[in-house]
Amino acid sequence: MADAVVVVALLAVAGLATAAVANRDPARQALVLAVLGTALAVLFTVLQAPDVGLSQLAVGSALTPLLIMLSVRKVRRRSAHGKDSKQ
Amino acid sequence: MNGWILAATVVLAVGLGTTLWGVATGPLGRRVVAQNLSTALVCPGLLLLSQGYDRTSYVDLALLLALLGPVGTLVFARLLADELAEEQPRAWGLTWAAAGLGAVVVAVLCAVTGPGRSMVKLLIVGALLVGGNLLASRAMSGGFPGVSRG
Amino acid sequence: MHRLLPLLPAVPLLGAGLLVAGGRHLPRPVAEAFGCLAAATTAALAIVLLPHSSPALVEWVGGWFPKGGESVGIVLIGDGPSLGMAALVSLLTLAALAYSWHYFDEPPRGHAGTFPALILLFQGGMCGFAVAGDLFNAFVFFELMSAVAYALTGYRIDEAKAVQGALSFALVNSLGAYFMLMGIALLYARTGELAMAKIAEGLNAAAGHHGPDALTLTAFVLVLTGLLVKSAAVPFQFWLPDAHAVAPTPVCMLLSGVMVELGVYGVWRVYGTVFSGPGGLPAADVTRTLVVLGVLTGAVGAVMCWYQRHIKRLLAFSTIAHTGLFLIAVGVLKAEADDGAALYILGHAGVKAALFACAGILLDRYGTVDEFSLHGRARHLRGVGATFAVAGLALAGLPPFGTGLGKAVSEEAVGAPLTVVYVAASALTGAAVLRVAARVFLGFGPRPEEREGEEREEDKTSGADEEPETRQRLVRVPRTMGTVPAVLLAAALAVGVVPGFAGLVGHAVDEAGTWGVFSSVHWTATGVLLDLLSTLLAVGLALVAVTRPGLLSAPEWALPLRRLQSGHVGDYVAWLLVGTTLLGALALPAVLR
Amino acid sequence: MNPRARLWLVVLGGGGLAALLVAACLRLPAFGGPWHPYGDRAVRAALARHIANTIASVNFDQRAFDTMGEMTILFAAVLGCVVLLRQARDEHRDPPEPCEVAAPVRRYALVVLPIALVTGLYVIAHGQLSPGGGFQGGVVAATALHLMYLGADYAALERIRPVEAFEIGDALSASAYLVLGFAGVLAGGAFLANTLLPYGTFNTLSSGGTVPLLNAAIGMEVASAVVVLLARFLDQAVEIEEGSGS
Amino acid sequence: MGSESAVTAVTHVLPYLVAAYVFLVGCYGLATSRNLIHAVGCLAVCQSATYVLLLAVGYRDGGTAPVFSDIRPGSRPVVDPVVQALTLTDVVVGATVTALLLALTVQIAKRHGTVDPDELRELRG
Repeated sequence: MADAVVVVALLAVAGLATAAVANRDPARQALVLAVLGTALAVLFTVLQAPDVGLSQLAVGSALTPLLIMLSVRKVRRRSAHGKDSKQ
Repeated sequence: MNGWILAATVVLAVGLGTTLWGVATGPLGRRVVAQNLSTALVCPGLLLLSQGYDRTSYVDLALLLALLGPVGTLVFARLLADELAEEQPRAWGLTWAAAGLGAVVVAVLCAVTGPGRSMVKLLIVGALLVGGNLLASRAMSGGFPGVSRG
Repeated sequence: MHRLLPLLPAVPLLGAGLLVAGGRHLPRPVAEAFGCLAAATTAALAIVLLPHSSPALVEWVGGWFPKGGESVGIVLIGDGPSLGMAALVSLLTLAALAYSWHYFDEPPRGHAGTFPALILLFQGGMCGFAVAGDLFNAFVFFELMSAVAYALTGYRIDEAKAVQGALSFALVNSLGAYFMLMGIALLYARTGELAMAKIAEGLNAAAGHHGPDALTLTAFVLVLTGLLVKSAAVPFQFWLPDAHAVAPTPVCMLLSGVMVELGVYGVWRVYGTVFSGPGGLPAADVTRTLVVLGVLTGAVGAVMCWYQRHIKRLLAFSTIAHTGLFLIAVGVLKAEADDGAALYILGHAGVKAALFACAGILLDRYGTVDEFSLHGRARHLRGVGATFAVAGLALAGLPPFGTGLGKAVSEEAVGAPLTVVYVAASALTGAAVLRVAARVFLGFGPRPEEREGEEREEDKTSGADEEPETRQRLVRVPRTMGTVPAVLLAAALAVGVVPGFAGLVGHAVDEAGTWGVFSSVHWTATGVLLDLLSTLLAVGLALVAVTRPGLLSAPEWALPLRRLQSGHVGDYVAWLLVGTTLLGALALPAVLR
Repeated sequence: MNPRARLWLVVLGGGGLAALLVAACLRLPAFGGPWHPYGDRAVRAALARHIANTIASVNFDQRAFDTMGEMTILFAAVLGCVVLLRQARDEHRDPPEPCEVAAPVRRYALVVLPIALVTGLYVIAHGQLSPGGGFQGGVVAATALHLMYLGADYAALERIRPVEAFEIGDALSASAYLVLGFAGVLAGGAFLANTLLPYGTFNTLSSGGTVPLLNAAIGMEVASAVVVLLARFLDQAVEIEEGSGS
Repeated sequence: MGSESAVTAVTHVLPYLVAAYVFLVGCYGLATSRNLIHAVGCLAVCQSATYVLLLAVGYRDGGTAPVFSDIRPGSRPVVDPVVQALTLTDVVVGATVTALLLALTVQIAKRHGTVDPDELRELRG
């Protein structure tokens, strides 16, 4: 029964990983990845690895989404720019 | 297994379950709301776990999440401002409910720990969590009005 | 002496750190000289340590020497092969830095130290991987050399092909590294250790009399996948031509000359140390796996190499073909074959780096590396042409080059049927290079015609419109750029001729190997004859191809093979998965017994 | 290859890999088992050196060489991003327009920025005592600075963040880690040997010999590296424009 | 075999199976991706499988973190610290590699005008 919380975290990670792959739009995927990062941090906590949980929170909840969203923005701005110049 | 872990399990199951469903489906606005809620729901879960495992040092995790979770949401609100401006996502009922959950958990834990350094830390976590959560909701529904580029 | 082992990676890394910290205010020659100094210091260190490597140097970083046979630290192994690889890496790094001296266009402006710093980081990663005796530590340095290699490959961001090639390279290799990490995690779960020798003990203890089980097999397959992706074995090879054809020339010299070979070295090291005991994989199954992959790699690389007209791409495919030959030699699990592979790798590094250096000169002089459009244009580059042609002959195995010696020794060890692969692959790749030499530097034969009719997708990789890597097109070849390939070629020659060198290499490899056999390595009559045969075949093929282009043009059956090289990263990942399954299937009999 | 053929390959290869992985999982020791020889030795070694957080001891003492490699990967990746995201020949910089931010968001950012910065430093400083350390704290501190971008605009961020200084800081702190390693050799011991300083009192900030120093070097390295990394991406996303000007 | 032992058997391998599943899902997404940024995200998913596997391997029933700032050494069983250090390294490596890959993707978008691998029509043959 002590494992119930581990099972919950594991299932959440599995579900979020599936969602991260299934959402093909990068902005939406970034949102899922942010939540996946949080879920992984929970999993690491229940596996008694708070150090790893902390770094996963630091990297996963703000840094990686920011990097992905900045790339998305650059790519989109480019294509929008390209369309403008064609018109 | 003790009551704290049981409570944490329930909070985390509900929290991660709903945010998984919310972040994976539906329009963009709803997904951002779900991302914001994930912070608000998981953070109390982490606090409860820390109490359940009887490890005060685990509170740092909740502190970091309460600090960085809203920052993550602000990133999305900022960089998706154009899309969100059309949707104006609002879920004040849910937001207040989550904030309330955070407040209750922090209050209960404070009562259990009693005055001291740990209590101060808990209060900081609580303030950051509730404040950040409400603020991030505000930012989503139009916190960055004039972002074209920059 | 063992205290100095960790410095092999640490010196270049510190050099890179200081170069970045101070490079902003340094004039370019100073920054480059500092980079060369750091690389040369490391090379000197490796060479100084080499004579002391018998018995192998063992260092526990941080002074965590084992107590009661157990340690919590990281172990480094300084035996002949590991120090030899570190020395090779360092010398080739020095050559690459010398080649890029002053002329190579090194953006970003005002950061004179950036390019040498990246090269030094690359060197540090490779040296660290070479001396690693701990599986996770090997993974860390593996990742370091990969990460630097991605950045270096995409260095010329103005070029569409460069960034695409770099991304394919990065995605496939990162995935490969994660396969390896999964394998390491499985091994840790089984044995509770990370040092390679301790893992082997753990596997033996766990297996008892039953031999390996599914977990050992899976761990073997996963770790091997990571290493074989790096060494570009079929079907993991797709990233290599894409990356090597677009990377800056000095980087190509390192990628083709040593990085890919480090993958083969890793296979040798990991199998020999971790999986060769009774708890590991039986020899027959490993031989089957590696030889099948090696033969496939040699064949695919050689055939694809023949049909290229983009010179750097052609060289990249020849690297694949030769990696296949190295894999076969490592795969037959014989002391003598290991010696052959070691000599072959040494000779090949010099020859292949020299070839890339010559191709780079063509690129900087004419702004193209297309064999067709360069026809006869480089007649007056006599020195470069001579180097290129001799390197082509050496690639085919001309005695007394180190490649020829390595090939001869390997052929003798692997046995008659596999010798055919050696002769065919080296003849075909050598012929392709000689064909290019004859056309480009001598203007032999009719000018090759563009294909009639519709333009094929494959023609987009002709190499016709590439940007030179120097700030402006070279009018004459700078002395550094011309000398480096000649020196490299001379070094490859020295591997074969210097008396006693081959014997030393063979002894060092045998001592580090697990077979407990010492074989004598020398030229034999059969070996020389086989080498001459493949050289003659190469010359003949090249002559026919130049004078009668129609006779040896790409037949229809070769087209599907070329189409597989699709440039699509999804395909490459799919092949990676298939390759893992193939490895599993080939090694499966190990657990069915 | 068409998508269909690729999917078949993925199914074939993925099926094989799945079979291998599942077969291996079934042979693994049961989850939660009591047998962790290396882990138990590591705990004993950490306590012998008066380090309360065993993970910090493994990272900065027992397996400090891994951490050196890892830090170098970060350093190399940042250098790589500086190279890859440089301003290309056909691009120019276009200062972004100032951006309006709702007042509560601005206030929140300005209040949280110092808190996050202090938290980052706290997490770094307590690395060898409680969960956390140079990596985690460094990322937090670096992220904190970027609240300036969220709370105000890019120009405000650029004022508090001289990228050049951070680039040099990144290189210097990476070098500092390596120099600490060399110090061990120069003192006649092993590379990265933790024998130069006294181990101090258990569970205090100065315990653990060189561990706090290595931890601090990593913290500074990570913080600078993340700042430089984000600066390059922000430059691309916000400032660098294609064409020769419009 | 009672249902209780079946449950135990499942929890004994579930974490490993979840790691394997996450790894496979990530590989699938990487192979079939139509957007390079999405592909980089899928690679991150693959990597999180390695974290899960490593930490699952190091877990000990009833154990707690080997961090002795708030508990007395030896008072409680602790989990394996080594895998945690390895995972920590892995997390940092993952984040940096992601950054490098995204930098390359940004440049691809500039030079090719697309991030759809199906439309990148160079480097064939």
